[in-house]
Amino acid sequence: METNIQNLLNILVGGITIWILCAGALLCLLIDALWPRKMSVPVYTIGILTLIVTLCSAWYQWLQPDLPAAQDLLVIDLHTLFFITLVVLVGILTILNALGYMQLHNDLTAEFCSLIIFSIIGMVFFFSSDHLLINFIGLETMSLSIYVLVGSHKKNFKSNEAAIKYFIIGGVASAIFLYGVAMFYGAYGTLKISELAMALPTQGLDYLPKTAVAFILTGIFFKLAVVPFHFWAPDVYEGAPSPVTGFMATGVKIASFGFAIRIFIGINVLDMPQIQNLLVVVVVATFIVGNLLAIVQDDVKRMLAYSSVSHAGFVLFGMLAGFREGRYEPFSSHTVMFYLLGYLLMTLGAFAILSLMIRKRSEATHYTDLEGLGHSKPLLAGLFTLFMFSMVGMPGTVGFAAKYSVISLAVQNGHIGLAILAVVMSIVSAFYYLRPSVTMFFKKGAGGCPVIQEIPFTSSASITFCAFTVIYLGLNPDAFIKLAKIAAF
Amino acid sequence: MNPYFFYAFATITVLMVVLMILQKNPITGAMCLIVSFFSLAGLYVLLEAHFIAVLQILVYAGAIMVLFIFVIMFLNLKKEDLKTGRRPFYQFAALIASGALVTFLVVQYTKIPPVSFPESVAGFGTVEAIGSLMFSKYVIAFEVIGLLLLVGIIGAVLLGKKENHD
Amino acid sequence: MQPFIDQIISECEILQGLPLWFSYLIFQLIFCGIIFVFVAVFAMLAGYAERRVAGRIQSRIGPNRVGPQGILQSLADGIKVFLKEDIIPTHADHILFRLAPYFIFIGMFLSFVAIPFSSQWVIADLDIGIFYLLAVESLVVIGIVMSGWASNNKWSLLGGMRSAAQIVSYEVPVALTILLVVMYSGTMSIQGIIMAQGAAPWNWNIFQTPFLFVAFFPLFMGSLAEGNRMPFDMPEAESELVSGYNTEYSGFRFVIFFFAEFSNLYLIGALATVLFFGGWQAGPLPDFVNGLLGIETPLSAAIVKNLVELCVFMFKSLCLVFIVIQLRWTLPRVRVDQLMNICWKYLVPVAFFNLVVMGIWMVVVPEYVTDIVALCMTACGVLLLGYFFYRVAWQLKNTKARLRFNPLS
Amino acid sequence: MDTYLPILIMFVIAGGFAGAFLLLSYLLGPKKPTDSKLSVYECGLNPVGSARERFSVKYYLVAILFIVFDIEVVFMYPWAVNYKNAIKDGHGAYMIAVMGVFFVMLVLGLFYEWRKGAMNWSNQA
Repeated sequence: METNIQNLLNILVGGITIWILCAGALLCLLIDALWPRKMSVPVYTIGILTLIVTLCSAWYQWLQPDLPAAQDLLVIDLHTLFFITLVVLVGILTILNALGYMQLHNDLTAEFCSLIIFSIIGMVFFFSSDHLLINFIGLETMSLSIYVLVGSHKKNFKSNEAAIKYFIIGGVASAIFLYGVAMFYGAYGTLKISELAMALPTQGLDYLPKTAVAFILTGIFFKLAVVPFHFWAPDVYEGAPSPVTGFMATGVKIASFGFAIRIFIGINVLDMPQIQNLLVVVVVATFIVGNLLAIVQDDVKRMLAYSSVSHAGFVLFGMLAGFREGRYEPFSSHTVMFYLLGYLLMTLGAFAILSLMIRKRSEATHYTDLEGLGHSKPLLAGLFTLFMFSMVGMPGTVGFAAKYSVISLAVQNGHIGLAILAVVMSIVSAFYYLRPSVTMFFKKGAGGCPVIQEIPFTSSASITFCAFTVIYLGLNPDAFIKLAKIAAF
Repeated sequence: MNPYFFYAFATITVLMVVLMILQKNPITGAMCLIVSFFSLAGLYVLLEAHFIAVLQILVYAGAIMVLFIFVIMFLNLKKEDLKTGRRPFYQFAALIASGALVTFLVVQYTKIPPVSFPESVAGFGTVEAIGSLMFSKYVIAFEVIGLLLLVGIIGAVLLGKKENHD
Repeated sequence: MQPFIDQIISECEILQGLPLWFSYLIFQLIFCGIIFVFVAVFAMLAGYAERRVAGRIQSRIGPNRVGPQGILQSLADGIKVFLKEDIIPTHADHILFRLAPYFIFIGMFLSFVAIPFSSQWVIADLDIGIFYLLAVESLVVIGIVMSGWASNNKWSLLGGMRSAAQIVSYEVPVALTILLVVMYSGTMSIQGIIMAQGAAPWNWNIFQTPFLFVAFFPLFMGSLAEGNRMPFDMPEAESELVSGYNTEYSGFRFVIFFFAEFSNLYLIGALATVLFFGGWQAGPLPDFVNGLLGIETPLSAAIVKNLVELCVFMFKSLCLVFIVIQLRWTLPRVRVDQLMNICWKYLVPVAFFNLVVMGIWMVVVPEYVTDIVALCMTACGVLLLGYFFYRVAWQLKNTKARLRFNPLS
Repeated sequence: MDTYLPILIMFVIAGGFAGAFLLLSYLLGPKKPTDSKLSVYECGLNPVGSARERFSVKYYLVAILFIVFDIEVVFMYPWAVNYKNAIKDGHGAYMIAVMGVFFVMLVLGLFYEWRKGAMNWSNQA
């Protein structure tokens, strides 16, 4: 029992970032419950403050020379702290976007804020634990919050449809994930990743752990929306409110990759040739399908859905790129981490602008809605183009630095074919990424009011931040790549 | 553990789940699922996990099945709604894929080296044992589940409640 | 059960020749049969008693023709219904319509397996007994919803849905209240909970702390609602829903619903007795009776002991059953929204509050204070009871009514 | 496992008796079905429409909230069982703290639900 109390103290001190998040989310909820529908602004303020404090405490912990050894259920290492920084950043930007969005749509529900924070808590547990049980609970907390967020536009039919679709697909994904976890438990009697890693080589089992890994990966692939588990993405991304779509496209992927890196390195998944082949197939399919289908979309949100599919493929390719001569180098996961940082900034920037598009009290993100935007709001259209350029991988933006580091790693480690495919597909992606910009600047609107009329302060803050960092990181990527290298295993 | 009981319960479980999938009428399918839950509870009893066995009935057969039935009634699918186009190709493909997976898994499971499990420790599977683990080693998991359930409540209220201000 | 069977086997030479598992099986079969018969007889008598009590409360006679004082009335009704035509409406879902009574019947009998009638007479003393009772209740819910849906009748469906919503809602305060008792006793086994109490009223759970006393009411109301008893009998509110979920049932299928309702009556009483009133605890009474009868052999002594405890248990639970019956004819029915409000806005918060205070109480308050509190509370309980009788006597005096003690008149 | 065998026995006995009785009553009772006898009972009138109409969402909400609370309560039982012993060992405060956090979330959920009006049966859909 004494050890219990010691454990508890360890957890309390070590996981301080998480507890701050929890307290903030509960406080938001409490205020909302005490004064329903009246306290939206204070609630959002508290939410943002919570996230900022979390960010500060995470950085404080980062600077501590000896990290408090939290319990094995909750591993607070630099990897965790890096990913906490990423998801909290996503949270802050999303709440800023959401504030603008809700001001325009005249629909300020305070639950939104606490749900965002709850799902960030879920994400943190998802990637910070060494125990598959906690990972799973984190995954579920994250997913459950997002199901609700997706459906939070109750009067919008598409939002309802998206919520149901995402819920069912997510449920299936969780079940598959859990089945993989159960297989591990059945074969080895433990769920701790570190213990599994030790048990794996000794036992005479051949295919069972691989099947288990395949199942767990399938569960994650659903969340990542890589091909062939991508079919839900366009509908759900289109139906969800724009800030939520941005949150899903970045937060869920970052968390899933955080967990994927942990389990990949923890149990040497990539040293299993079958799993490696599986990954290659998935990456190639994702590159091709994601990019080609994005071309034929008529809606910016759907296009960005496919773009996020192809980006997920790119990150997965980054994981694969660290594989060298039959062994995975844990250190090379830093490229993936940096890529995720860049991806986060440009995607959320784009979605911040998308959140402002409103016509007849509903979202208007069809390409025809963009016509003439370059003339009515040239600065905003310019920034949107900047984010799109970054997604293509134009030099001078963070997208270039991220893609460059992944591809160069791949070339170094001899994955030439995949690297060529990645470059080709990046060029293909220019077609669809530049199409909205072309529409904005070179097509006259057919009359009617422009799709963006007012720009709330919060949205402009998040757009400015994203634009600034996209350029800054594009010009000086080295400092942040170094950070990622420190955080990598 | 008595193997005859095990095989009996296991057969019922699998049979009922398969029947559930094949049922046309969703309510009948739900009933099949209930039976399979009960036989699962029987399996847990055979494994000396008494608490889990009762939970299986209390939570699944009791609470979740009531919700299932409510939802089925809520949707209230008419017979004509259920007549979706049969797609023999997909059915065939699904059959092959699931058959292959099952065969594969069965082969894999038989490869697990025979482990001589120790006789269950006194107090194994009791509430006391579960509780003392849950509140010492897995205390975080316990608290996070509290959070998860809170999210569940928020979600239910947010999505299920009709707004009465308009 | 096990020790008792062992004792019988050690006394009985014929059984020693048989394999052990076989005699266990035989005994378990016998005991299950006894319980089955007991429940059946109880349901019949309760049906009769209910009508008699109703008669008395409404100043009429009630059934008194069949057998002495009409005691065989239920049997006659049973035989009559038995010979009725078995009707299944054309538009009903035939499979589910037939299946639903089985669910209810089986669920109801399964809960009796875990009820301890005396220190040794319990068919299955499960270590999670209390949970088992809650779990088995769910079978009945499913049966009710199923019968309501299968009938394809508007009244049935409404009744079934209401019933399910009600049972399901009231399970929360009931479970929370039982949690309090489990906390205090430190076990979930029903025998363990009884063992933690004593024969004397100040050793009963209900008088242990003020919170347990308060907790009794959510439990009692919750189990009334779960048994669809008045004042919570919304599902079969005859003025609105004809007969609720069993409207379409006739013949023996209807008898099954009737059975379930009245055996549930006993479960309500038994559950409250077990949790709050010391169960079968009889203190020195069995030894006293044994001494009185001059019984020496251990087997007979054990039987007498168990019989005495059985009587104590029966007395307590039947008193509660009587109260439940009386409530039905005293209180008006609540509305559906009131029903839900009572559950979620009163019982659940009260149960939560109780839980918190009880948790702190158990840590903070030392043992001797607890004993004093228990004594004081018992005294208060006795005073309250005395005041009740005083009020009754006062009322009788004022209205110049004559109190007739013959309950069968 | 032995303690659970009687449950199975009781299951068989109860099911068997119910079946036997139903069979017996089927054999003994008259069988004269007529159309109106087999039609749905609707207070003597001819039944109007089907009974299986769509149901109000409030039943669904009650069921889902019940599930959540049921699971929370279930999680509290292992705590309750260990609580007394923990106090004896002098860890009452630890147990209270651990449950306190869980409990705060539970109560917050209940409070939230209450304030949002999810418990008002009458003025919902």
